[in-house]
Amino acid sequence: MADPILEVKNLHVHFETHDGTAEVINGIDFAIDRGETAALVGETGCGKSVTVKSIMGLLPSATIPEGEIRYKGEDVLSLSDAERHSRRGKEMSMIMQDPMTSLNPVLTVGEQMMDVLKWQGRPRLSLSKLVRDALSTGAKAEHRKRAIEMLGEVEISAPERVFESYPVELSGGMRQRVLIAIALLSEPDLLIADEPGTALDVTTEAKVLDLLDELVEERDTSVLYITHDLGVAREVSDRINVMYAGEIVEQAPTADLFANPQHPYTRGLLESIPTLSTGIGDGIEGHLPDYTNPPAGCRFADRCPHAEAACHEAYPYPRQTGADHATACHLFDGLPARERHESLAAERVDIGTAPWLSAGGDTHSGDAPGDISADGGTDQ
Amino acid sequence: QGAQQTETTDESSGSDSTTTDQTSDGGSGGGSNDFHFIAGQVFGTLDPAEQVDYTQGLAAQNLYDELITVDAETLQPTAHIAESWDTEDEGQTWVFTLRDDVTFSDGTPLTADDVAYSLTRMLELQRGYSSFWLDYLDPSNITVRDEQTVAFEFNQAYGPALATFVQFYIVNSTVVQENEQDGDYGNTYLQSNSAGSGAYVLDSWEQGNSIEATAYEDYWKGWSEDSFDTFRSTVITEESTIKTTMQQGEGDMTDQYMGTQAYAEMDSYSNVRVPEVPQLQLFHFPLNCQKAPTDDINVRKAIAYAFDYDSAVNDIIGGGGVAAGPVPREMAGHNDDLVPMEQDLDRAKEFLDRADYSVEEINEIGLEHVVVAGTELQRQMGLLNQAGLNELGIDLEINPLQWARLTDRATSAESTAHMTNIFHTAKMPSPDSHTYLMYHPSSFGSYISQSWYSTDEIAATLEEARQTSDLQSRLEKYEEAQALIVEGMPSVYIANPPYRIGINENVEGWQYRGVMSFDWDVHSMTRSGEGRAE
Amino acid sequence: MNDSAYTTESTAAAQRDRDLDDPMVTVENLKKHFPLFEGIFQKKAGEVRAVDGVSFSIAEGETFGLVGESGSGKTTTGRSMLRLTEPTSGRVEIDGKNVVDLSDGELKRFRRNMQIVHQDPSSSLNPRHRVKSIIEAPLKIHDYGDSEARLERVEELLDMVDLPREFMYRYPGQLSGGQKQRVGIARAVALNPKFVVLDEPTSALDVSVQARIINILEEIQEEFGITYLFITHDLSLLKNVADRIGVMYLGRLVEVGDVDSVFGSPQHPYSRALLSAISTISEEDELAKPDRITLDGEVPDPREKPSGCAFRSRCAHEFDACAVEEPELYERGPDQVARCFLHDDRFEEGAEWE
Amino acid sequence: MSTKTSIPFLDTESAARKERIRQLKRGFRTFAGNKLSLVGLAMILTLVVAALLAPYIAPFPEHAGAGVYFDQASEPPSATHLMGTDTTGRDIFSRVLFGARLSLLMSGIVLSIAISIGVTLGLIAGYLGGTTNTVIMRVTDIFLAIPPTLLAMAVVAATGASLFNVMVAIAFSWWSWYARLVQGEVLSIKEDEFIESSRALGSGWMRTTFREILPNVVSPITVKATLDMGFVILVGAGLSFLGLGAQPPTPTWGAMIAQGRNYVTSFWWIAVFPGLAISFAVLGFNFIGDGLRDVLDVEVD
Amino acid sequence: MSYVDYLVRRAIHSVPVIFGLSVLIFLISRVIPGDPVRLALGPEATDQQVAALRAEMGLDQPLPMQYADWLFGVVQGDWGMSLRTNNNVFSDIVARLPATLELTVVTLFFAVLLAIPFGVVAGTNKDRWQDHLSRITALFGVSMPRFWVAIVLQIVFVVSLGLLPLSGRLSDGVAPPPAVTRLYLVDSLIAGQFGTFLDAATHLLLPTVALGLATLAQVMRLIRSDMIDEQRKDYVLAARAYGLPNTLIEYKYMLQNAFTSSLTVVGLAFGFLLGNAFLVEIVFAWPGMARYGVQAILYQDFNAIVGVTIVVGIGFVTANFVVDLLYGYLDPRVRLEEG
Ligand SMILES: Nc1ncnc2c1ncn2[C@@H]1O[C@H](COP(=O)(O)OP(=O)(O)OP(=O)(O)O)[C@@H](O)[C@H]1O
Ligand SMILES: Nc1ncnc2c1ncn2[C@@H]1O[C@H](COP(=O)(O)OP(=O)(O)OP(=O)(O)O)[C@@H](O)[C@H]1O
Ligand SMILES: [Mg+2]
Ligand SMILES: [Mg+2]
Repeated sequence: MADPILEVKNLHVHFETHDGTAEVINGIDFAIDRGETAALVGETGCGKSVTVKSIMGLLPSATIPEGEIRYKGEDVLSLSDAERHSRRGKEMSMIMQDPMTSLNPVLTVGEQMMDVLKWQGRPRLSLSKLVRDALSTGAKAEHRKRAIEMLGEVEISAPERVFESYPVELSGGMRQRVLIAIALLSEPDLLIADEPGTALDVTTEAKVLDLLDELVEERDTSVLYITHDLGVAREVSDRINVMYAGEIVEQAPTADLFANPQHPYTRGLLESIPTLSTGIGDGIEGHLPDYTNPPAGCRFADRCPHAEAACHEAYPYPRQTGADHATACHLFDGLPARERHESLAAERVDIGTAPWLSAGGDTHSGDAPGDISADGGTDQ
Repeated sequence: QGAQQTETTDESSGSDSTTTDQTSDGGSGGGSNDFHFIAGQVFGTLDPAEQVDYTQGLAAQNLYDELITVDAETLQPTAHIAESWDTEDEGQTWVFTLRDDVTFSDGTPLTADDVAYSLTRMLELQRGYSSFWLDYLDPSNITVRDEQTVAFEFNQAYGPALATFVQFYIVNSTVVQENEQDGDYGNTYLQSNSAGSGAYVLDSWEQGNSIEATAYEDYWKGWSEDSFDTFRSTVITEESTIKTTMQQGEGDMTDQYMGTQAYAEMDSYSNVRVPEVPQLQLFHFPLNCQKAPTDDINVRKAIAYAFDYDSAVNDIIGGGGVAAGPVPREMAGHNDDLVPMEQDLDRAKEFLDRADYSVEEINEIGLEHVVVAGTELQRQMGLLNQAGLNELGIDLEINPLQWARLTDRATSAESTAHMTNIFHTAKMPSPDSHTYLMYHPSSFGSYISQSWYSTDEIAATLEEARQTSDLQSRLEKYEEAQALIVEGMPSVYIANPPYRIGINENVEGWQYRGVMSFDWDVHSMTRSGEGRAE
Repeated sequence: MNDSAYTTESTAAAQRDRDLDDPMVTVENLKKHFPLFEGIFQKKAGEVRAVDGVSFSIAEGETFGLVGESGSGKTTTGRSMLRLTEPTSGRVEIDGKNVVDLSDGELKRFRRNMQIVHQDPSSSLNPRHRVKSIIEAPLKIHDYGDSEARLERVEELLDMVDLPREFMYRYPGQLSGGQKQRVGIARAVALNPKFVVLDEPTSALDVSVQARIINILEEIQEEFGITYLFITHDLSLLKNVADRIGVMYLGRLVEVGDVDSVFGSPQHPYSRALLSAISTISEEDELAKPDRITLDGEVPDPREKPSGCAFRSRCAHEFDACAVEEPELYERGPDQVARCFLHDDRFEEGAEWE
Repeated sequence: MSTKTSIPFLDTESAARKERIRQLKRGFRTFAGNKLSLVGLAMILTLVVAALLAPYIAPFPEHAGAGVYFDQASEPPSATHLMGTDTTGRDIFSRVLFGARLSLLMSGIVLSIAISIGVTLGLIAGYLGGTTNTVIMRVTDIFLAIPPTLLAMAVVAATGASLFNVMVAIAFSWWSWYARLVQGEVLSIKEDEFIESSRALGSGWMRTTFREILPNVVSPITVKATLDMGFVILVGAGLSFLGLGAQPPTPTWGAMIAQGRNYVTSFWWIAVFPGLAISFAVLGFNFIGDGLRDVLDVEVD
Repeated sequence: MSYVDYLVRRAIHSVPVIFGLSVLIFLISRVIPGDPVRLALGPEATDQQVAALRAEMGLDQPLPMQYADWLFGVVQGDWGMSLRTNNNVFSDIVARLPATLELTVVTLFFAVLLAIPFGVVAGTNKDRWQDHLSRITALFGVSMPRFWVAIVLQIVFVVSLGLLPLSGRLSDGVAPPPAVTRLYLVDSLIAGQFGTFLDAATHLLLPTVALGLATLAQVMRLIRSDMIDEQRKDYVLAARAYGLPNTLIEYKYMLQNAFTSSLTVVGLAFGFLLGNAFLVEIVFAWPGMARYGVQAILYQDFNAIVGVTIVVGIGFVTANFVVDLLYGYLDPRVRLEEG
């Protein structure tokens, strides 16, 4: 298989809160190949941002009791602060979730872009550099040119004016594009985009998506795209990871996922999307579990229409349910359970047809629901 | 800040005597033999016609010359600019003969015209100590008889006249007249210039901060080798800073108005000595005799007997003696038949039983003791009084007031407190200020007369005394008055506190001179050793 | 006040016929211009015409959807209707009362009939109040019963929006976005209002939560016959919830019509562009929506509205007439109007449209 | 699908009570999670208990009243006099204990008055804006510029010298700081959507300012008030220095320091212990303040 | 409305503030009991003398008349005579203001300059030892009476260590630099007298610390808590994600945001210090205006009280104005939103 640029293995992230330890991320595995666009989808609060912030090393208040994050084969969790620092920006960069707050309100867009060009990857301020920068107008002009160019590239119509503007002077959509431009300035190998479309209306969001597409094409950048809109994920990604309550419950190539959604949560999510033709579903009843006191078994069990006794007791390790498809659900354990699920699913689900109903046992091996928590899920 | 309120209340007294004229040559030698005085309060004015407090006196004393001065030994008036004097018309007219060797700092000689002008100026400006003469002398009755002779014709025989002239400083009439503005008698000019015949000439005055002056080489008393070339005074009001300044060897002398403990502490520094001498000062609580319940003599006596005089003198003031009547014991004219009071709670209770007011009634009315806010000694005196009266079952309310408020309340009997802490120093060497100013009805309304107490007999005796020109018989009248006053117990006479200042070990020639600021006559002092002791 | 005034009116209302002849809400030529001030003495120096002559009506129990680009004046329309900002001119009739004419006191009392649910559930709830006092607030303000009756009502409302009752003692900060929005809804319907403005009530939520909220809203509507103005820019959503929709562009309605008609055949170039940008999850939808139309050109400054048609700077069909005068609303079906010269018989360019 | 799924909990009454208790515990845990706030609480409790029990625990309770004891004046700290004696021989430890009463009471009263006035005016100015705001804030500016001492003297002149009047006077110059603080906060808070929500429900400006905005400015007020607890004690010291504070022999920490400052070089204990008492109280209040702020804040996160 | 207009309007608004302040202070100074005339003339003054001076000063007139007279004078630079010093209050203040101004400005500078790193370190290390240490130190700074700190500093640095001068603005025998601004630090530099500059600076050191400790502590606490708030902001995470150096993020990105709210306090502190420097001025024998003001209060020197308070008031107003100006500089949102 292609060599992955990023591999996350059995990652756990905990927060100390006033109600106790919140086990927000509970052993996730996924990987992104070079040049691939992966999507991470899931309900608000399921831990998407926490996941990517731990990848970036931007969660000072979190503890990572277990797990590995390998960037280009190197375990970044074992690196020193300075070393991690040097990987940020140039190697991996991120578009923060909220464009309204992710720009410093008191500095002009230009100033912030120039800082990135000047200081990126440097562990500390050096006086000599400060002085040199102040003296050399040439470098400054060059940086400026580059920044304005980048603003133009993200389709900002008056890049010079925006360069001189403060964030408050820009509309949400413009700010979002500025964030993208800054992230692109460093030409990272891995770009993490945390819901870059939320602040935009449909027409503008569509443009941003096009832009990211181009980028992947041109620079062979790998992108991790976070959204809670499966429709968007479908448009941008090669591969989708569905997350629920800090666990990845299903992962598959995009087309496969839509053609063949397996996990009851994934199916619930798909059902909830308002569509033009089939109307809006019921949504998924219930709420995310309390992270400080998560259920012992499947975290989705309380909301799952198919839950059985076993679901409340045992942790559902992801298992291979197709060639390149993994699902963390007990319903895929043994045949009797599956049959039960089939009958239930037949009643409820009206998006596509469950794969195991559509003839042939070719989608999975049937007898060995592999535990892929170690490496199986991504090792294809 | 508070420490300064007392100072305003303090004037000094004096008595006649002769000072040794240090007529040696010298003057300002080379180098920098600098005298540094630390003043605890701001200098308000440099015009000698306006001076009333000690800093102003300090400036006048060193920049100008007074007509009559005080003898350091006898504390009596003695010759200074006036070489000799005489009275005519049975003490109504005073004639002074001046020295002929006195020159102002611009070199012009001091003449009778200057003296006449200076006194006229005082009477016209009506500031400072002008009240000494205002009621008795009209400017038109000042006559210059010749270059060296001047005569003042008072409205009546005026016994204390000689003593009052220690507070009369002479200005250079030519220079001042040249600098008059809108009939201000040169008042504005003299705020930033000196025009006197004194030992020092003003260099600069940074108001509120410092004064600097340089020796006048041709000063008529001459100079010694170790005299000070320059004289400087800096305002430092915080006690601890003053102490540290002295300890660091950066100051030569302090004033006398710090807390008792500060002097004890300075005395312990190796480079500072703290001389202690008796002074002409009374510390007492005037009792308001026109306000219930202190309008009852028995209540007043009870209060007086309840007070712990020993503690006041020994523990709080830390020296001096218990007062015997209103006039300080060291002052000529003090009635020696009067004996100091002592605490006697039994007698106090007796008097209280005899009083028209019961303890309950007194507490109902509420006995108020005003102390000057901010100073330790004043506060402790209040506490001591409170503790004594507490034994009688009387609750005393101690009310710390700012000086300004205190003087304001003293203007009427109704507003005057039942008792008030008062330091009263004679401002001239005569018992007049401790009798007439306290117990003659014409003096009522001042902070000095807060007893609001007089009788026809007392008033008559005091008036007679003023008109008596013979010193001895005049003093007898005053003694008579003292006896009459004490009968009415209008005050709790507490103490005659000693005089203390801090001096650098290397300063010599300091003498107590009885009247305020005279002790800081820098010309009479010299430096021994190399610079200040550290 | 008597409790009975508040007791849930029978579900008979569910039986209403959506009758536009006797609408619950009528908006006539509503305008809201925000003045721009300048100078030391705050001289007026122009204005933003956020809402510039909007008219529509909503039948009782109906949901009217409002879509449009961000900044087109959707929120301002909703807020002016409720007089949360004073409309510059126009008429807003709700349940037979012209809201614009109400005095302050009357308005305060009338507010129990009209409510709003804001876009951002976090910022529209006071972070320092417990859920109970948030939901109780309208009851208190409008003197609903005693504290016991209010508590009962709060519990009822929590049940209605499907929140556990013990959530009463939580603070908004302790709730998820979906839960917060439910609290917002419970508060809005606490007094059985006749009309509720839903200003992007789900745009901050994810789809699964959104679906739940929409269901709750629909149920409440069904039960109490509430009339909704639903503001959103999610067209797929609107397709599912609205009975009729209006498309706004720069302070004006450019197309109004029955939801199926508008989605089936959008009659304004801007509506069409909007529909084309919908992201889909099924091939079926992909085929149903128009081909992607990318909008180029400058978005005009609302302070200096261009002459003629406001959309012309970005319109692929622009022709001479567009710059001269503003098109009116042209009838395009039994219940569909669009503001575009392409439908004017005077110009032959209209042919281009089909 | 039915939404009428009443949660099948045992009974809602007890569930609600449990939730309430859970919230309380949560608040306490947050508070206690900050070790310093517990320390602060302990410190202030100690002070309050000491103040209340002063007559019983002070070794020389009579030293807080009329009386002088020159035979034991200015003694350094010893077993009998834990903090030494002052220049009139009174036991400083006893006086510090008694001093806690008036000092704490004074801060409490002054700040209550100042906060009530300042917060009310600040809220009104900030919320109503326009001319009201301009007038209130300019008046605030005027009061900011007047020295508290001067105002105290004027109030005492007009109303008579009593400790209460002096407190009122200090409060009168103190409110302006709160008015400014609150007004600034209100300006930003009133733009928040929940304020508009409240208006949409039909609440008037009184309800909106006091019920909706006020709870949101509590935390900066708390921080400032805890800092001010100490400042007020010190201003009180300055006033007793001018004879405007509590009358002797009543002990207050401020007056005790003011008295002792001339003896720092000789009898350091006279000023140091009351000074430490002030520092102790200020520290305690501030630690509590920090803890409270965390408790108040946590609900917002 | 542009930001400039806003500032102009602010400036215009300060006129009624100063006016109101003067009325109020004037009233207060007249209401305070005590007879300044008697005080000025001394205890021996006769009623006649008192009446004369009273009339001369216009104190026998009704209050509004007195105020009108005073205001009329003030406009012409005549602030009335000080009863204490017999000088025009204006010239008294002019003589003393530079000393106080120098002290206050340097103090503020010192306080803010130190508060920044302390606040940043404490805020970015919340609940760690750095935070506790700087918080406790700061709180001690706040809780200690200023004059007390001053005396202790003197004992330690002057008496025990002998490192620094005790009091005053310059050492004995060091002449003040030629007066230009009357701020010795500035004047000595203008004149190129570096010795004098050093001497003035060492004299400033202790008073500055004594005066500034409380302000330092307050500002530090504010910066700390604002830094804590800022730390949660997304733009900080974003800046980290771009790989910017931490120091740059802390001191450029976060601080500029965090400092704006401290700015109000710094502005108020300036006015506050101006009026409340007296205890420190007294201990260090600093020839400043605050000391003069307290003297004026004690001696009920009407004109001086009014004069000093008004200067302090102008200080407040100016400081607030400068704060607004800086606000706009530090935070463009203010500049842009005022419109
Ligand atoms: N610093 C923190 N301390 C405690 N809990 C945290 C912290 N940061 C995040 N969480 C919790 O982790 C969970 C996941 O949050 P996260 O921001 O990753 O969600 P998300 O999937 O990105 O949601 P959204 O779609 O709203 O962005 C949330 O429940 C949140 O409360
Ligand atoms: N208080 C105000 N003062 C001045 N202009 C305003 C004000 N409120 C809104 N506007 C302007 O009115 C126009 C319409 O704003 P509105 O909030 O109604 O848009 P919207 O359609 O709801 O947009 P969005 O989809 O982003 O919520 C915008 O140009 C906006 O800048
Ligand atoms: Mg997120
Ligand atoms: Mg909107």
